[in-house]
Amino acid sequence: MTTGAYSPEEFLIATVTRLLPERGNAAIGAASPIPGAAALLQRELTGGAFRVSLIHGVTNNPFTDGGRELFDAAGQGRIDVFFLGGVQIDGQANLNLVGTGDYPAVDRRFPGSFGSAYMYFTVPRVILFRPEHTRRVFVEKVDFISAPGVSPPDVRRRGGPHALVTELCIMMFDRARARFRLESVHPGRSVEEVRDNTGFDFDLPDRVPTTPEPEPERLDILRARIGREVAGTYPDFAARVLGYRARATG
Amino acid sequence: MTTGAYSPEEFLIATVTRLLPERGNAAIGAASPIPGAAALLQRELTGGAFRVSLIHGVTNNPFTDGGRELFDAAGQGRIDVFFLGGVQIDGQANLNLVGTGDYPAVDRRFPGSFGSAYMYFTVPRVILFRPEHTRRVFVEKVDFISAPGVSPPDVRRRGGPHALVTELCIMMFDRARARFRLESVHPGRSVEEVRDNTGFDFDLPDRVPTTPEPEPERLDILRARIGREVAGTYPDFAARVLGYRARATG
Amino acid sequence: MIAQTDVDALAEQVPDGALLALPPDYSFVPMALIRALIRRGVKDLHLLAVPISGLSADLLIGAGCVKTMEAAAVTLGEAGLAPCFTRAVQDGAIRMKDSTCPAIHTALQAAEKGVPFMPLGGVIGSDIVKYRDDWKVVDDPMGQGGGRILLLPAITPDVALVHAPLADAFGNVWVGKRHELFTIAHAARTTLATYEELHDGDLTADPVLSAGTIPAMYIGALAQAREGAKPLGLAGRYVIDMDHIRAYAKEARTQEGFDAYLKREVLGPEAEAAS
Amino acid sequence: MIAQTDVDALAEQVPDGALLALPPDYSFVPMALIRALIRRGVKDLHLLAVPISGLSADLLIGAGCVKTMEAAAVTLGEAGLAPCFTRAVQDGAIRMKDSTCPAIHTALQAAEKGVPFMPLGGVIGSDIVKYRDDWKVVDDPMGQGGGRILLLPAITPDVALVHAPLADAFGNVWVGKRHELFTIAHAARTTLATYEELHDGDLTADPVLSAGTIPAMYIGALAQAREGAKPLGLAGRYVIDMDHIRAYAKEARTQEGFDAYLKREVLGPEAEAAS
Repeated sequence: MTTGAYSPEEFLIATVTRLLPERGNAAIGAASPIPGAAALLQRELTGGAFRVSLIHGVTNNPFTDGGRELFDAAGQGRIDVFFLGGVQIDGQANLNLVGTGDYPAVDRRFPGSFGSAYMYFTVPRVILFRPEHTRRVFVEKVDFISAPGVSPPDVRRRGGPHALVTELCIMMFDRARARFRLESVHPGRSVEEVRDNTGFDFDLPDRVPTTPEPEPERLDILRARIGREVAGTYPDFAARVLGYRARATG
Repeated sequence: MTTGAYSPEEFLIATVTRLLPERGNAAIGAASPIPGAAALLQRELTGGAFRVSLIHGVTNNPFTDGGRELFDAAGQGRIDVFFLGGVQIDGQANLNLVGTGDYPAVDRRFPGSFGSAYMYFTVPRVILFRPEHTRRVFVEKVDFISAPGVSPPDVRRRGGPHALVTELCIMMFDRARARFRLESVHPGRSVEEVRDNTGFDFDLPDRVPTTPEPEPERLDILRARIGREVAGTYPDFAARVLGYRARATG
Repeated sequence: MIAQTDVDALAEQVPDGALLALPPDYSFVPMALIRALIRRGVKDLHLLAVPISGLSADLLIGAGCVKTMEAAAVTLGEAGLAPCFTRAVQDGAIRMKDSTCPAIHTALQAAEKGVPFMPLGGVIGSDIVKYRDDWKVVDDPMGQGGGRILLLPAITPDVALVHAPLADAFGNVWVGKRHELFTIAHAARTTLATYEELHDGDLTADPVLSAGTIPAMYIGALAQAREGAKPLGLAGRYVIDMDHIRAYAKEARTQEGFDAYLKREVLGPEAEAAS
Repeated sequence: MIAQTDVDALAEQVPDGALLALPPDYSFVPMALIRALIRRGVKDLHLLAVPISGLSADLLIGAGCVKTMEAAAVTLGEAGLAPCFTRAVQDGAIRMKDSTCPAIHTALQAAEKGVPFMPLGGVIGSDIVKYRDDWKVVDDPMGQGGGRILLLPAITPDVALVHAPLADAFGNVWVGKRHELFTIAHAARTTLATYEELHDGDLTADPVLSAGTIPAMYIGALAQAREGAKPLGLAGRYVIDMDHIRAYAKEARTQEGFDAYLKREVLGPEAEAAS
């Protein structure tokens, strides 16, 4: 299931990689194989200057001080990049990971807020990754704010939303204005398609570029080297998307 | 240098042991070999119901979470017995471990307060151990309060001074009245000697008993089994007082 | 020395109504003990996930043992939503106290230090705070103009549960780098532990193993339970049985399906005979 | 990967005026690095003992490198008072910020969590509080009538120093159960480490050693220094040289004696030749 010479997942990995800095520390949660692969690819591309921790990973997991160490490290300012998603995301970049309907008597309950309410405040570059681009996800106003997109000045905050990557487009978030701006539309997608499927208002430049296709050399590195790195943490993903099959380990 | 069939140190060890409960956890600091030996003897006498941690010990040191674990455990209410001393101790059981003279320009500087300002609040039974019984030590009012003997009701406090053991006597501390009471005078010592060498006022019962001499069976256990236990932490003491010589370890 | 017992006797030591702390699914969950708790018919538990939970909480909830649940999330991970948790919250059968990962770690650290509260950055503006009347947002109490900050009350679990690769005859328990289990054990009034293998010697005296050892001071009772984390994994010993978890996620989508799973996998033939 | 260098180059990375955190004498003190710091002529240091110190602080004070000292105690233990520390405080040559052990641990934990302060029980009524205008006693900020409580501002050392038994090529550092070194490394802006032996492999990936490993994320630079804690001990490797410490305690009772010790033991013949 490839579009041209790459799969949709490979396209998203390459797209996310371009949003990452040349150095610093990224932390990746358990359920984020595409961001995880993107971060590991960036590590390869930067010769290790960009460092990656898979926080529940069997490999590439440097944490040794229990579950709080990631959050402590973020509080210390040592985590530069983190990824979040949401059941709902609204135009102020508020995230809902808890449920839809009136809380606490929600109609549909989801797992919960995880560390979002904290990481969103402490990590300078949070990338929102939510492939499903529909009005069910991108709403005018979330039903429950797990983590707010912006904060008043009397709340200490060094971190927050940087960009949003979906199956249709990239949006950048302007914290001062508390609004998204459409940055680029993926190949074969249109601005109208983005508008029709987004429940919130966003800034639209006069000319919206097309998101670049994956660079062939990046695809080569991705396919040759990243499967092995993610297999310990995301075995299904490594096999299905990156064609990597690890031997069984005990 | 023995008085009768036991040394002064053995007498003090046996005396301190009688002030210990039948069960619970004792923690012993680095510079406290007599209390350490007393606690280890009590462990033997109670068949292990009374537990002992030598906090800087090579052996008998169960702590695995760094320097804060002792204090955290005390805060949790898991430490039942602790020993403190002082450069000066006054009649309200205030302890000075910092120096004499006007702080901060002290005349004589001592190492510092260590954890006294915390352990005194959190450990129910703190035993003050200060062999030198002189007016230089036992003063009307300490020059610097490292740790206060009593606290007002709006300060949470579960712990505090229980008893004072010196080369002359045992005093018990009454927290409600914030005063010491002479409990017993050691064999060969007198109430007058205690009064002459104490710079603070204390309660004096009509009849002051003599501190019992060490029970022979306790001396046997002490000599037979405790030297080995303390040797890792107090090698000089184990050799000098308890006649135990460990082989050199690397 | 600490009494060694069996898993069912250990389960007897968890009183009804206890505030029970559970490790996350990736960190040494005593599943055999969880199953024993369900067999013993424990009731009205207040569960605390540290800071998230999955199969263990879902089984206890599905079996009707739980009154309230505090967690940053409850999920079966790659296998999807935790079915009994999701159903119970949607039906109002349990009360959910939503939290966020570092808030749970912090509240346990407060209990570990014996202080009544501890501050945490961030979180303000999250609706989590709105629904937690035990949490408090205050102006910088240091008076430094540092802005508002969240204060979290200490959480002192009545009982913490853990499954460890190793334990010794003195009651020490080795959990390696899973340091959140140290925090849980320090914070809880007592910790009940199952373990795979008995270590010959004193774990706290071993120069290497001591770094990953919870001392006996915190452990209330111990029982050996080989493969005691299954179907979850135990790092370095066995991996999670994802087929089992996926099948569970599917079967437990209805209460009837869950009941069938419970009868087959938890209550077992001997339990049936006894009932 | 982290640059491997030598001890003197490591000492260059400690700027004058730095807030420098030192482990206690029983916990992996990088004495070779301390001596290199003195040779480099570091100035105006603010020392933080975690939570007490001995020989390392005393040498730096005696050599005139120190402006302020924060500690719960400074002592040579069984060898008696720390002579340079005692003299410097009595003469007013350094400013002493008296503290108490758990206050230092707590202030570092606040920095570790990135919060501006942390509460601590007890201590109120101690004269320590009276002389610490950075500390604050407040009424229970939770509004629960819990009484007064002490709040301590976070301490973020500029540099932490540690000597470890093992390090690896990735910059990970193994310190076993000396968990205060984790806290120091987390709290400090950067940590400079010396080590005895290079471990072949990734310490964070080792199922047993990882429990005692500080990850490279916290380590600024590394240098091998065999017997780098001597004359202090390194648990499991070599014991403290008490004869050396006792002789030092005696010799350094006068500044002249200390200067002779410094010339002989620290500055060394090659340093003399260079000066």
